[in-house]
Amino acid sequence: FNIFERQQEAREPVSQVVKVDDDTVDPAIWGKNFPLQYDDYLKTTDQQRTIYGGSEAIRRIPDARDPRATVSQSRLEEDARLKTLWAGYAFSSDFREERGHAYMLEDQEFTGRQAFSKQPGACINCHASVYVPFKQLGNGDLFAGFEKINQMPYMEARKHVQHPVSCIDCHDSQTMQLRVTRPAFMEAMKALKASEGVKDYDVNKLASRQEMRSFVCGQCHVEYYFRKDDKRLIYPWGKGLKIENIYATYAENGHYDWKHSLTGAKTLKAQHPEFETFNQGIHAKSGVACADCHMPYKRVGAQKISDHHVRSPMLNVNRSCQTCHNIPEEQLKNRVSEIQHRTYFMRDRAMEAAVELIADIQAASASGIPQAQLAPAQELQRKGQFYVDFVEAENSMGFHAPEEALRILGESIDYLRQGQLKLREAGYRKAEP
Amino acid sequence: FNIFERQQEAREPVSQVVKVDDDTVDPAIWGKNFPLQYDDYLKTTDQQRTIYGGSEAIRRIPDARDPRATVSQSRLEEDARLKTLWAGYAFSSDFREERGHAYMLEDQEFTGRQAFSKQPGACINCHASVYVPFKQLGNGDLFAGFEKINQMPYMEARKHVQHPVSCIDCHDSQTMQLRVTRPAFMEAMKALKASEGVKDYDVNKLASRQEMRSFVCGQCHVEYYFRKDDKRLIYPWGKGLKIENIYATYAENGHYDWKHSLTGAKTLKAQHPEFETFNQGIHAKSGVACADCHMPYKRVGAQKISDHHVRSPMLNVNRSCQTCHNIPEEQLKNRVSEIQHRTYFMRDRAMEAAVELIADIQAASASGIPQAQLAPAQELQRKGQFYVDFVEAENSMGFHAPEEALRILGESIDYLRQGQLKLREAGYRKAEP
Amino acid sequence: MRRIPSSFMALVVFSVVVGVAIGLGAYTFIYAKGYSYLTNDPQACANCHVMEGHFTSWVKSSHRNVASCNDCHTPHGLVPKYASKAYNGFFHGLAFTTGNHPNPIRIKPINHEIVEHSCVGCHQAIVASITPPHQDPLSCTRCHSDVGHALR
Ligand code: HEC
Ligand code: HEC
Ligand code: HEC
Ligand code: HEC
Ligand code: HEC
Ligand code: HEC
Ligand code: HEC
Ligand code: HEC
Ligand code: HEC
Ligand code: HEC
Ligand code: HEC
Ligand code: HEC
Ligand code: HEC
Ligand code: HEC
Ligand SMILES: [Ca+2]
Ligand SMILES: [Ca+2]
Repeated sequence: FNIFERQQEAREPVSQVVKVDDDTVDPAIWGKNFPLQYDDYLKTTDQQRTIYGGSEAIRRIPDARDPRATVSQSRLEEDARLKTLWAGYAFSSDFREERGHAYMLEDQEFTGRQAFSKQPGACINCHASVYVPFKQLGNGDLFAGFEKINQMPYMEARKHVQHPVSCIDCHDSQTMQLRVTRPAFMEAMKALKASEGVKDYDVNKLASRQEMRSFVCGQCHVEYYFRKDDKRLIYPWGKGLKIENIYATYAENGHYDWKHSLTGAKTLKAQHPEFETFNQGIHAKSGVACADCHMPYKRVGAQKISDHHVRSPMLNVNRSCQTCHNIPEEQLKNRVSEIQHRTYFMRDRAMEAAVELIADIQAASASGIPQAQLAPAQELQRKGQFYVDFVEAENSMGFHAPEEALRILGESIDYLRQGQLKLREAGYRKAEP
Repeated sequence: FNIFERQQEAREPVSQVVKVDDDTVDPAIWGKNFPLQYDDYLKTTDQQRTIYGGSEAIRRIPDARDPRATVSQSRLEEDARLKTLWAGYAFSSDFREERGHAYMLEDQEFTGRQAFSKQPGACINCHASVYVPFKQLGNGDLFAGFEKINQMPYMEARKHVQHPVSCIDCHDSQTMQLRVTRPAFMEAMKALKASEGVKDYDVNKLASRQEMRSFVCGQCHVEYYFRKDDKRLIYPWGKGLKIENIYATYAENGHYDWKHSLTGAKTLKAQHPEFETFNQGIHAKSGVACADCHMPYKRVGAQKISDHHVRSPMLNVNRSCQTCHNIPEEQLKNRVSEIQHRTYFMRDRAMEAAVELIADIQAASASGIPQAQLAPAQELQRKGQFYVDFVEAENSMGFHAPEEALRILGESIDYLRQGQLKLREAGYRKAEP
Repeated sequence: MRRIPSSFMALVVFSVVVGVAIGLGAYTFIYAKGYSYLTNDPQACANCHVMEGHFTSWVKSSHRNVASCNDCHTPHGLVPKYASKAYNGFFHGLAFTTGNHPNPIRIKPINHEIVEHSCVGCHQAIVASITPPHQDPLSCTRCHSDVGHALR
C-alpha cells in the first residue's frame, strides 16, 4: 500500500524498464523509464490563454492543404499593422500565437507561410527531434547531417523527421544529463564566447548544470537567419547577444530577410529572441534559468521532479514563482501584468511610428523623390522596425527583461521618427488630409 | 570594555536627559536625549561621489554674496544642453548636484538662482525646519503660518528660520513617532486620496508606520509648483502621482513655470520627483520605504537604530541592501549601475531630441512661420521637455523605478520628434548645413 | 552522496592551530560565550544579540520543530562538526567582541556549503531524482532561501 510504495520510489527513483540508447527518438519509449516526466510532456497539447501568453484553441475545418482541427489565434488579426510591417514577406500571410511543444511540427508544416513561399529544410532544426536524423544523414556526423538538411527544400527535409522535440534532444540517454544537440547553437555559443575572449568554447563540456537549464531552451528560442548564399542556419551572436550587437552583425554582412514591398527597404524579421532577451534581465543576472520558471519542480509522491509540461508560468504561479517570491499569487500576477501592459503600451507607440514611416516612404516615393534620397529613411526603417519587432517577436511581452525591452522600444521610436524627418529633409511634405 | 558596555546598552536604550517639547527646534537639544541619532544626523555634511549620486565638494573662494567655502559640482557644466532646455529660467544660471541635509538652508540662500530672479518665501518650506516658525507666525495655526510664509519674499521668510530640517520636522517630540509637518504635503495627500475615492484623508491619523517611513521624505522630495495668482506652494497630485496625471493637472489649470526664451513655449520645470517616481517602482510595490534604504538600521552595540546619516545607499550597500538581497556587494552595485547607465543612455537621446526641437522652433520662427503654426510644436516641446526633465530631475538616475523612467523617456522622445515633424508640416525646412 | 567538502580538511588543520592560539582566544571564547557554539541548544546561539534576529525568525520558520541551528549549520560527523564549531566559535566570538563584521551578517562560502549539505542530508529521499550523482549539485537555497529563517 501507499507508504510502502513511496519508500520504494524514494530509494530507487530511476527504474530502467526498457533500454534506451543514443538512437532512441520515440519519447514513448523513454517514457517507460520515466513515466512521470513523460505524462507531463504529453500535456503540452493543452491550450489556455493568459493575458499575453498561453494560447487559445480556435477550431477550424480541416482541408486538403491543412489537416489541423485547431490552431491558435491569429496575431495578424489581433493587430493588422503587423501586415504593413511585414509587407511582401511570408509572415504577412499567416502568423499565430505559439502554443505547446506538441504542436511544433504540424504548426510548421501547415502554416500559411508554406503556401506563400517555399520554405527551406533548415526550418526543421527547431521544430522536430532532429538529433538522430542529423546523425543518420551525416553517417554519424551530426554537423554533416545538419548541413544536408539545410540544403533540402522543406518538404523533403520533413520526411526525415517524425517527432516534435523529444527527450533525446535535451538529455543524454545514459546519464539523463542535459546536453545540447543543435550544431547552430554550439557554433553560435563558440562565436559568442570568442567575442568575449574565450577560445574554442565547447558548450557540452564546459557549461554548468545551471547554465544547461537555459541552454537546452536556447537551442531554439533565439533569433536566427538563413545565410543568403547557402541557406545556412545561423544565430547571429558573433558580436554579442544584445540587439545592437546583432544589428551590427547584420550591418556588417549586409544580410536582409526580404525587400519590403511597400517601401523597397531591405528589411529584417526578428524571431523569438527569448534567450537573448532573458539574458539581459534581472533573473538571468541572478542565476535563474528558463527551467526554473517554465519547468518548476513539482512533488509527485515522495519525489520531486521537473514539470515537463512546459508552458506559461502564469498558469502555474505557485510552483514557478512562489518558492523564490514569498508573496501572494495575486500580487505576483499583478507585477507581471504591470510589466507587460507597460511594454505593450510602448510597443504600440513604436508600431504607430513604424506604420507612419512606411506610409511616408511610400508617399514620398510616389511623389517622385528619387531613390537615392529615400535611402536614409529606408535605412532607418530597417533599423527601427527590427528594434520594435525584436520586442514584438519576443514572447514574454517584456517580462524576461523589462528594462531592456523598454530601452529597445524607446530607441525604435527615435529611429522611426528620425526616418520621417529624413524624408522631409529630402523635400517630402505630407499631403493635407 | 566592549562586551560589557554592549550588554548594558541592550537593557536601557532611551535615556531622557533633557526635556524636549513641541517648540524645540534646535537638534542639539534633542541630541542630548538621542546622541546616537544626532551624531549620525551631523554627518550629512560629508561629501562623497558615487557614479551618479552623492556629491563632490568643490572649493570656492567665499565672496560677499555667497559665503560658502564649498559647493557641489555644477550640473550645468556637466551637461550644457540643460541651459538650452531651461533658457530664460533661473535654473539656467545655477544648478548643482544636491548634497547632504546639513547644507539645505545655505545652498538655497546662496544659489545663483537668487541673483537671477527674486525667489518667493514658499521656497523655505523644504529647506529649513519650518514647523515651529509656521506655528508661531500663525499664532498656533500651522496652515495660517504656512500661508504667511508663502506670501513673503524669500529674504524676509529666511529671517524666520534657523535650522535645516530638524528632528521636530519628522518626529513627535513626546513619543518620537513619525509625523508629517508640511501643510502642502497634507493637502496633496488629501487630494490624491480623494482622487482614489477616499474622502477627508488625514495622513497623520491614517498612515501606517511603514508608510510614514516614506511620507516624511515625501514632504520635500516631490514635484511642486507655485500657483501663479497667489504664489501658493502646491504638489500637483489631484489626479494621481504618475507623470501623465501631473501633466494633466497642469494642462487643466494652464500652469507654466516660465516662457521659454528661445522658443516662446510655455514651459514647465520638473523638480526632484523622488516620491512620485519611487511609488511606481517595484520596491514601493513590495512595501519597501525610503528609510529602509536611506536610513537603514544599524547596530550600535546591542541597539538597533536608524542611521540618521541620510545619504546615497551606494555608500552603505551592506546595510541598505543586503538585509533583503543576499548577494555580494559588488553584484548589487553592478545591478544599480546597469540600471543607471541604461537610464542615462536614454536620457541622453531624449536630451538630444529636445535641443534639436528647440533649435528647429527657433529657426522656424526666424524663417517667418507665423506663431499660430508654431503652436503645435511648442505644445510638444512643453510636454516632451517636461517628460525628459522628470527623469533628469529625479535624483536616482532611474533606480527608484527603472521601467517607469524608461517609459517616460521613450514617450519624451516620441513627443519631441513629433514636434519636429509638426514644424515640417507647417512648411519649415532645415537649412543645408 | 554526502561527501565531506574538501575544505573541511582545512578546518581540521585550523582547529589544531586554534588550540595553540587559544590563549588569545580564551577571553572571547568564554566571556563572549563563544563556547555556546559547542552546544546544540538554539537558545545558546541567541546568546549573542547579533544572532537574535535569526533565532526569532527560526522560531517562526517551517523548520522550528525539525531542525535546530546546528542541524543546518554544522557538518555531520564528529570531527568536522567540532572543527567547524571551533572555527566559527572562535572567529565569531572575536568578531562580536571587536564589532568588526558586516551587518547584516553574510554567510561565508564555506559555511554556505555546509548548509547545502545539510539540506540534502535530511531530504535525500525526496530530492534523489533531481540530485543525480556525478552532476553539479543544485543549490537548494537559491529557491528555498527562507526555510530556516527569513529575517536577518
Ligand atoms: C523568472 C521567470 C522566467 C524565466 C527565467 C524565463 N521565463 Fe519565459 N516567461 C516567463 C513569464 C512570466 C512569461 C509570460 C507568460 C504569459 O504572458 O503568460 C514568459 C513567457 C515565455 C514564453 C511565451 C509563453 C506563452 O505562454 O506564450 C516563452 C516561449 C518563454 N517564456 C521562453 C523562455 C525561455 C526560452 C527562457 C530562457 C531563455 C525563459 N522563458 C526564461 C517567465 C520566465
Ligand atoms: C527543438 C526546439 C525547441 C526547444 C529545444 C525548446 N522549444 Fe519551446 N517551443 C518551440 C516551438 C517551435 C514552439 C512553438 C510550437 C507551436 O506553436 O506549435 C515552442 C513553444 C514554447 C512555449 C509556448 C507555450 C505556449 O503555450 O504558448 C514555451 C513556454 C516554451 N516553448 C518554452 C521552452 C523552454 C522553457 C524550453 C527548454 C526547457 C524550450 N521551450 C525548448 C521550440 C523549442
Ligand atoms: C532557431 C529556431 C527556429 C527556426 C530555425 C525556425 N523556427 Fe519556427 N519557431 C521557433 C520557436 C522557438 C517558435 C515559438 C515561438 C514563436 O512563435 O515566436 C516557433 C514558432 C513557429 C510557428 C508557430 C507560430 C507562428 O509563427 O505562426 C510556425 C508556423 C513556425 N515557427 C514556422 C517556421 C518556419 C516555416 C521556419 C523556417 C522558415 C521556422 N519556423 C524556423 C523556432 C524556430
Ligand atoms: C529551482 C528551484 C528549486 C531548487 C533549486 C530546489 N527546490 Fe525544492 N522545491 C521547489 C519547488 C517549486 C517545490 C514545490 C513543489 C510542489 O509544491 O509540488 C519544492 C519542494 C521541496 C520540498 C518538498 C516540500 C513539500 O511539499 O513537503 C523539499 C523538501 C525540497 N523542495 C527540498 C529541496 C532541496 C533539499 C533542494 C536542493 C537539493 C531543493 N529543494 C532545490 C523548488 C526548488
Ligand atoms: C526541452 C528540453 C527537454 C525535453 C524535451 C525533455 N526534458 Fe527532461 N529535463 C529537462 C530539464 C531542463 C531538466 C532538469 C535537469 C537538471 O536540472 O539538471 C530535465 C530533467 C529530467 C529528468 C531528471 C529528473 C527531473 O525531473 O528533474 C528526467 C528523468 C527527465 N528529464 C526525463 C525526460 C523524458 C522522459 C523526456 C521525454 C518524454 C524529457 N525528459 C524531455 C529538459 C527536457
Ligand atoms: C529561482 C528564483 C526565482 C524564480 C523561480 C523567480 N524569480 Fe523573480 N526574482 C528573483 C530574483 C533573485 C530577483 C531579483 C531581485 C532580488 O534580488 O530580489 C527577481 C526579481 C523579480 C521581479 C522584479 C524585477 C522587475 O523588473 O521589477 C519580478 C517582478 C519577479 N521577479 C517576478 C517573478 C515571477 C512572476 C516569477 C515566476 C514566473 C519569478 N519571478 C520567478 C528570483 C526568482
Ligand atoms: C530600494 C532602495 C531605495 C528606496 C526605497 C529609495 N531609494 Fe532613493 N536611492 C536609492 C539608490 C540606490 C539611489 C542612487 C544613489 C546613487 O546613485 O549614488 C538613490 C538616490 C536617491 C537620491 C539622490 C542621492 C544622491 O546621493 O545624490 C535621493 C534624494 C533619494 N534617493 C531619495 C529617496 C526618497 C525620497 C525615497 C522615497 C520616496 C527613496 N529615495 C527611496 C535607493 C532607494
Ligand atoms: C525639509 C525638507 C526635506 C525632508 C523632510 C527630507 N529631505 Fe532630503 N533633501 C532635502 C534637500 C533640500 C536636499 C538638498 C540639500 C542640498 O543640496 O543642499 C536633500 C538631499 C537629500 C539627499 C541627497 C544627499 C546627497 O549626498 O546627495 C538624500 C539621499 C535625501 N535628501 C534623502 C531624504 C530622505 C530619505 C528623507 C526622509 C527620511 C529626506 N531626504 C527628507 C530636503 C528634505
Ligand atoms: C517641495 C520642496 C521644495 C521646494 C518648495 C523647494 N525646494 Fe529646493 N530642493 C528640494 C529638494 C528635495 C532638493 C534636493 C534634490 C534636488 O536637488 O533635486 C532641493 C535642492 C535645492 C538646491 C540644491 C541643488 C540645486 O538645484 O542647485 C537649491 C539651490 C534649491 N533647492 C533652491 C530652491 C529654491 C530657490 C526654491 C524656491 C524657488 C526651492 N529650492 C524650493 C526641495 C524643495
Ligand atoms: C527627515 C526625517 C527625520 C529627521 C530630520 C530625523 N529623523 Fe529620527 N527617524 C526618522 C525615521 C524615518 C525613523 C524610523 C522611524 C520608524 O521606523 O518608525 C527615525 C527614528 C528615530 C528614532 C527611533 C530609533 C531609531 O533610531 O529608529 C529616534 C530616537 C530618532 N529618530 C531621533 C532623531 C533625532 C534626535 C533627530 C534630530 C537630530 C532626528 N531623529 C531627525 C526620520 C527623521
Ligand atoms: C526591505 C527590503 C529591500 C531593500 C532594503 C532593498 N530591496 Fe531591492 N528588492 C526588494 C524586493 C522585494 C524586490 C522585488 C523582487 C523580489 O520580490 O525579490 C527588489 C528588487 C530589486 C531589484 C530588481 C528590480 C529591477 O528593476 O531589476 C534590484 C536591482 C534591487 N532590488 C536592488 C536593490 C538595492 C541596490 C538596494 C539598496 C540600495 C535594495 N534593492 C534594497 C527588497 C528590498
Ligand atoms: C559569540 C557570539 C555569538 C554566538 C554565541 C553565536 N554567534 Fe554566529 N555570529 C556571531 C558574529 C559576530 C557573526 C559575524 C561574523 C562575521 O561575519 O565575520 C556571526 C556569524 C554567523 C554566521 C554567518 C557567518 C559565517 O561565518 O558564515 C552563521 C551561519 C552563524 N553565525 C551561526 C551561528 C550558530 C548556528 C550559533 C550557535 C551554535 C551561533 N552563530 C552563535 C556571533 C555569535
Ligand atoms: C533549515 C535550515 C536552517 C536552520 C534550522 C537555521 N539556519 Fe541559519 N541559515 C540557513 C541558510 C540556508 C542560510 C544561508 C542563507 C542564504 O545564503 O541565502 C543561513 C544563514 C545564517 C546566518 C548568516 C547570515 C544570513 O542570514 O545569511 C546566520 C547568522 C544564521 N543562519 C544563524 C542561525 C541561527 C542562530 C539558527 C538557529 C536559531 C539558524 N541559523 C537556524 C539555514 C538554516
Ligand atoms: C535535520 C533535518 C533537516 C534539515 C537539516 C533540513 N530539513 Fe527541510 N525539512 C525537514 C523535515 C523533517 C521537514 C518536514 C517539516 C514539516 O512537514 O513541517 C522539512 C521540510 C522542508 C520543506 C517543506 C516546508 C517548507 O518550508 O516549504 C522544504 C522546502 C525544506 N525542508 C527544505 C530544506 C532546505 C532547503 C534545507 C537546507 C537549507 C533543509 N530543508 C534542511 C528536515 C530537515
Ligand atoms: Ca503562446
Ligand atoms: Ca547628490
